[in-house]
Amino acid sequence: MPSTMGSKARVDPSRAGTAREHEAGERTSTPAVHDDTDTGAPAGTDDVRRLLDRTGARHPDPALDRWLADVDAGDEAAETLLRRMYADMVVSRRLDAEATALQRQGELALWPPLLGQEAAQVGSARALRDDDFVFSSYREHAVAMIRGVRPEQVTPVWRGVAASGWNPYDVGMATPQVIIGAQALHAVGYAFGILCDAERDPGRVPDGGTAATVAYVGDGAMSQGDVSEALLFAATWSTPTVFVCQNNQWAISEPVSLQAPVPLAERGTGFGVPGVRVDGNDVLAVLAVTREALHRARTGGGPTLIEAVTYRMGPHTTADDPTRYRSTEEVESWRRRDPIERYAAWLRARGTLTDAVEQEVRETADRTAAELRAGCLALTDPPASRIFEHVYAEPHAALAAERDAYADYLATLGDEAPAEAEGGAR
Amino acid sequence: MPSTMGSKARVDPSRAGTAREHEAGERTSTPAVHDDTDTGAPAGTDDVRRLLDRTGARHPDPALDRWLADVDAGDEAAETLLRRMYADMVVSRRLDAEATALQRQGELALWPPLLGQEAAQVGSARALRDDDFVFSSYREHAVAMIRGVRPEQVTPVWRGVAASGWNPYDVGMATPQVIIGAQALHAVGYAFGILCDAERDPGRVPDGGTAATVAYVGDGAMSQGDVSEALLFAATWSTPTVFVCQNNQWAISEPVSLQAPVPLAERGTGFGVPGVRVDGNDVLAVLAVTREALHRARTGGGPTLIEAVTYRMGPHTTADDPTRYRSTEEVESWRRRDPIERYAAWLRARGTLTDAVEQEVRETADRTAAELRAGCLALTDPPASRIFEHVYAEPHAALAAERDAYADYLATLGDEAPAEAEGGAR
Amino acid sequence: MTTTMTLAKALGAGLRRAMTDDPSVMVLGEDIGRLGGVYRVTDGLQAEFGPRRVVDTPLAESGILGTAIGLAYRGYRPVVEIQFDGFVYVAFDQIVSQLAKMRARTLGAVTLPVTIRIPVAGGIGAAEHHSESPEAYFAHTAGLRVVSVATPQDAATVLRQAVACDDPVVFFEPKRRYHVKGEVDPDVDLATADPMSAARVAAHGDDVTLVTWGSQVATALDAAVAASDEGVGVEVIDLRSLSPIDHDAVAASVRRTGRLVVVHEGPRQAGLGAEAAATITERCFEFLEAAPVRVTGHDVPYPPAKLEGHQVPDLDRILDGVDRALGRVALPARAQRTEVGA
Amino acid sequence: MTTTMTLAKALGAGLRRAMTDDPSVMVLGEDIGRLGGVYRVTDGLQAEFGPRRVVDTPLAESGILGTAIGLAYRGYRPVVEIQFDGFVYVAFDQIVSQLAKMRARTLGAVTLPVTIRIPVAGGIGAAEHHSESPEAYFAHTAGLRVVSVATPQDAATVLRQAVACDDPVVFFEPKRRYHVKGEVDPDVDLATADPMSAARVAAHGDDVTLVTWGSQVATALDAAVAASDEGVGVEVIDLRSLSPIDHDAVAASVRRTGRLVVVHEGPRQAGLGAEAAATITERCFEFLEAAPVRVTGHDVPYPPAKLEGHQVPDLDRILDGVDRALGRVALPARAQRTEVGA
Ligand SMILES: Cc1ncc(C[n+]2csc(CCOP(=O)(O)OP(=O)(O)O)c2C)c(N)n1
Ligand SMILES: Cc1ncc(C[n+]2csc(CCOP(=O)(O)OP(=O)(O)O)c2C)c(N)n1
Ligand SMILES: [Mg+2]
Ligand SMILES: [Mg+2]
Repeated sequence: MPSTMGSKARVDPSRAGTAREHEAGERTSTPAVHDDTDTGAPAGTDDVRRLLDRTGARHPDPALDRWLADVDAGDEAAETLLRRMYADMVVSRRLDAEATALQRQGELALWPPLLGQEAAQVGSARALRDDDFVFSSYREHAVAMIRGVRPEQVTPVWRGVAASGWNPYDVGMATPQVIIGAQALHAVGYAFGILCDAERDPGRVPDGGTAATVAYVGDGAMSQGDVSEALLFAATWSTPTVFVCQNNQWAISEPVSLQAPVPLAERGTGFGVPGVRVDGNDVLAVLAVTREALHRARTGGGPTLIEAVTYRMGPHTTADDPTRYRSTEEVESWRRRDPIERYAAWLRARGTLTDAVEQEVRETADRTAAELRAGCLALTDPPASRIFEHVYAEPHAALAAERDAYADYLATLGDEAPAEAEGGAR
Repeated sequence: MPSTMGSKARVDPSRAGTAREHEAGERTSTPAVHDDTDTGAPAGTDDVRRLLDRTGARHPDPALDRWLADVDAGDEAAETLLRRMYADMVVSRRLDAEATALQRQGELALWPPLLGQEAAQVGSARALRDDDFVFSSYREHAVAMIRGVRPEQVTPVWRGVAASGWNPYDVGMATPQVIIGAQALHAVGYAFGILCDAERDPGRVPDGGTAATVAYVGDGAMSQGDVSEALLFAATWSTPTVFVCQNNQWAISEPVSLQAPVPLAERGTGFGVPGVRVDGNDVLAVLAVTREALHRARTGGGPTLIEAVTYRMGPHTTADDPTRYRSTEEVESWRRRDPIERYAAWLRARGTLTDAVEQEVRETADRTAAELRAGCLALTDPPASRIFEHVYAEPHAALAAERDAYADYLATLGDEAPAEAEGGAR
Repeated sequence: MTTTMTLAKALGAGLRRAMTDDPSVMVLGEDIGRLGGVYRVTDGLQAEFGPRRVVDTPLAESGILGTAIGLAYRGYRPVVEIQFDGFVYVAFDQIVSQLAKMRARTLGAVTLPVTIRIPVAGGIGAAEHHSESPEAYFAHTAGLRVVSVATPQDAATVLRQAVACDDPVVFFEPKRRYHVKGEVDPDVDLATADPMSAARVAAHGDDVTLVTWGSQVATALDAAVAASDEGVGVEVIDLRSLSPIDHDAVAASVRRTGRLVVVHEGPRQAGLGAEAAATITERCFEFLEAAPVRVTGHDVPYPPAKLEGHQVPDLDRILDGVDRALGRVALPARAQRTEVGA
Repeated sequence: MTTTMTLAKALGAGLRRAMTDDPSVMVLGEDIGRLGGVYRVTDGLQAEFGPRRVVDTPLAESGILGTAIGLAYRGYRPVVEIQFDGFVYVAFDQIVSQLAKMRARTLGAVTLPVTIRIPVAGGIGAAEHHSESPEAYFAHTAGLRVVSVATPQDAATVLRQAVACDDPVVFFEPKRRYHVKGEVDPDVDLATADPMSAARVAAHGDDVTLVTWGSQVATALDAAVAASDEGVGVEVIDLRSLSPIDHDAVAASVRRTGRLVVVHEGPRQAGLGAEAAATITERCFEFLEAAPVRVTGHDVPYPPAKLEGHQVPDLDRILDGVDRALGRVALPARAQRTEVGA
């Protein structure tokens, strides 16, 4: 990389940390930044909002804590939520491991592991309402799970059986996006639609016009022009959109420094989108900042950019060899900040996480992994005619003719006669 | 426009004004903001760096003044420069009027007037060295003139005789760019080339590796993903690039509020490009901030974004009817902030601008306008074969065959036999 | 009820009708609101339907297309204006990777009825990037429909059909013909109107089939008249739909005439002329008396205005193509080449 | 000196030689430096030439192309890697509006010798957007040259020629064949090597001319062998250059065989198959015994991996095309369709 690269963080250091106003017309207090350097975390990753340090100690932050009043109530609902998030993290890690294994066994063509990013995904996704809509990238398996995507719906894409595995409207989440950053604009457009609906007739809008959209993007994605345009359109239209950037330090082999001379949380301010930098391995802090951002979105305060500082513990995908570009020390330093361990330590200390609960979660994880595996292995190759389906919504004589010609051709081969296609190429 | 649009300038008000550090490692003093509201200027356009108010009174600003030491020396060199800039502004306005007239007379197909933006263009262009390189949009006629583009080289594009009128390498300025924002990336790439040259062998580099590039963009252009990507690449590579955004308040019929929920000078900070907001109708302030930005660029300090707040007094182009989208009051309020008048008042007060000088400048302007007109009228339609020229640098048999076939065809018409093409389609 | 109006006004009338029929129709683009578009096609719509249905967007075409996709995801039916043909390329990814593929990607779950209006082609003496003919790029992209109009009536009707269509449609407007007037009924019943995918026989003839679309249809009709003066019957087919192409209509004609000329403004190489020629050769090989002839723009960047007469096929070049299709040597020099463009 | 190496390694060797020959050559892209590219084509180049000549860029393809244009403006000769075919569309404007047009725009003053390396086509079981065949988009764009390679030797030689060429070149790499090995001399004298614009006859035959390029060349050669077992002589032409196309070479063959089959993976409509068929019909109409036949991808978004065998032409589909060109009815079912892809 060019030698000058590290040398020009030219932004006023006093502006780092980026605790911006988190609600229209109201300023949060100074962020509670807890020193975490004993973890040996890479430089520049400690100026984040944090509630749980890596030992699992909980630090107060009034500005964030107010978004966790229900959690702090300590009643059964709180316990349920806290246990559910623990289960989310453990189960998604287990699913991820299972999918990685399936790929190693040749049952999946590819898999992009989420390992290490459980808190960033679970904390943000658990802040959502059912009527919100998520536009994600390709690594948000925990988000998908929380939205209601079933294990067997995750694998078709990665086995190469279909370009997507679920109906977005069933779960309020678009299917994986491979073109880096493209989905951010879709999230803004959808959110603008929510605004338009609400203005027309809030009573008749199912979500009362207070739904929001979430765009998940990576640190690398922040470089794409589409993401910048999304920030601008969101600010201009004041759409109810939360941008969740999982800064997992890497875009394949490229370190985040290549994409971000200054912290990514700052990226939106020049467009009019305030930013917040949160410890992405602290599920409570992520939950709090996302709830805060969603509240603003729902109440007319417009978009927010959340930078969740985390780490991709595994390879970019199963096809990647990260030892070519990063050190074991770096990986180890992040292992010490594991998102599940610190949360578990805190839960255990407060009595939420008992051996019995742990056991139950592990069983759920195993069962879900088994479902994933069974679902994957049960996938059959679709018929040839599938390629002509759903290309168009309305009758398309030319494509229908192509389909028929190809069916005739296949018939001459004698090995497969494609079923009549439904829709798309009538 | 959406009703929520004006309501969410969510950036900390204390951060407006955007006096960022203007040199690596050094902070400028608080910006000298002189109240200019008696001009009836539109709200939100007064938080700018300014040295000359609209009455022509000069206000001190130590941080800027240090960049005008030569001007303030009061010696003959200073007088020459000040008079030259006055002439630049008057002559370019005259050229602009002449071109507008030529269009009205049917001699040009189109003309995008610069009227009102003379200070923004002259102040920034006069800060440049010959070995710098400019990548502009389509309205930077004064910049082109200062770079050494001759009047007769300006009109071919707008008469439709050629897609450009000069050799970029002759004057250190690319030819007009019509795709909004595309040129910003070219400026960054060229500047990266300067850096690479310098590192390889500064001695052998003509400009010693201290040249810079300037990207001129409009307020509308700031919305394009390419411009955001340019800001990022410039910051990541720390290229010697100055982005001069002429915020002339309008992108055709769209007000700047649609493109910029927060001041455009802020746009770069989240990418690592510091910004400065300057009164674009104050030629001295523009000169000073551009010199400062160029100095940083030449000395390894990386890119800067200058927002020059000005106004497009005329139509977008001669094809536009601005009365459809803006009020006479708005235009009048800006007429009272005319960039030439205030500079002239100051020059007259200090004795630089005498009647004799004024007379001389007027003659130069008339002479230049006459050259423009003569050059325009002398333009002849190029031969048909021109369309096949310069498409390729190296021989291209297929295109040569197309050219020959077309020549044969034209010959059957009997009205014109195209000359043998030179280059491109051999 | 029919009224005389320009093609541009007919587009506006079609849009107005589409917005009235379906409250989910939204119009987005640069300068389309207060200004009514640089060609005034959307004139008056914002005043009538409000700034939430006729939306001036920031200056970023990828952003416009990407947010239109999001709006369609939410159930809206966005009609996007790209101000000039040459500005669509910055939105190319959102069109070819997202808009075109979303339905297949989601196995039919997501319907994106986005219409992209693009004033197209040259001959208007414009600056660079204002006279492009990018039809082939989009016709080569599976998942899109591509249509063009040549008459004021089609402007209104086909635009309404495009907006009503549940597929994404790239809708090309012949900007050089915006001022052409005709009788227009903006309210024709879409159920009984010819589908937008059907070609239209614009002139009958038995000697040569001439296929074109958009702004070249009028020139082709002039050529047909000129040819008929020389005793040659030219059948002019206005394709209207460029994807899919109504090859059946063309083949039916070519089986009768045995000769095909395809005319378009865009570059020849890998243009739609090649597609028409190749498909008709496949379908009508035994009927063809001569190889199909292409009369097209040259494979050069669109030239500056004073030279565009050499790029845009004109009457004489079309007649030359007809001659070539007829196997005639080039005709003697014609009196004067006809001026093209506005 | 020749060595046995894979096509991917040959590309790297060609690049290394180009960088050694000309210090103005720079390589830019995502993950091309430390990682050496996701296919390791640039492996070792950053270590050898330093981070200022082998530059890992931010993740933004338009930015990469736009800054490459600026570097070329300054006198550099940038070689840009687009990681996969499907990611080039976000840079489309910089390619078609800037790179392709700059020379004509400036009347020859500005030379932009930018090479865009793009791994292309499918058959590798990849995710969406990793198996596109966008050749026709670029071949339809005047001002660009478009080339493809099919053999390890061409990989090295044509890449060097592309980099040395003063025009912008889109260079397509057949990713499905990256692992194919061959004898390669990365140092052949470019002055005496065949120009990259010339097609290459890959197999001789007298009955049918089969035109293709890139990753389909190997499949076509298999088909030629299979056909020759049935007594049919197939001449296989590897086009190499897709813009301009060496129609002379194809026409010379078709004049002999009277039959043409064009094979490509991209969608059929307005694809290069149409261009080849149309031009050859124009040039060889009286020699053609049958209409040219296209064997192509279908006009659908590239399907998921398990279905890509139906999209990518394989041995049987090519043989079927040969049969059709010969006017034969479809052959009886062949034993087993051949697997395509890696
Ligand atoms: C437009 C585009 N360019 C390049 C790629 C190739 N690519 C896939 S993932 C990736 C890195 C993305 O990094 P980041 O946004 O940080 O997300 P992460 O993988 O870390 O979750 C790249 C370069 C792509 N998919 N799309
Ligand atoms: C990509 C692209 N989109 C749209 C246009 C049409 N257009 C030309 S100028 C212009 C407004 C530009 O505004 P601004 O950047 O503020 O520059 P100004 O004209 O005010 O100097 C527009 C929308 C274009 N030329 N290119
Ligand atoms: Mg990342
Ligand atoms: Mg402007």
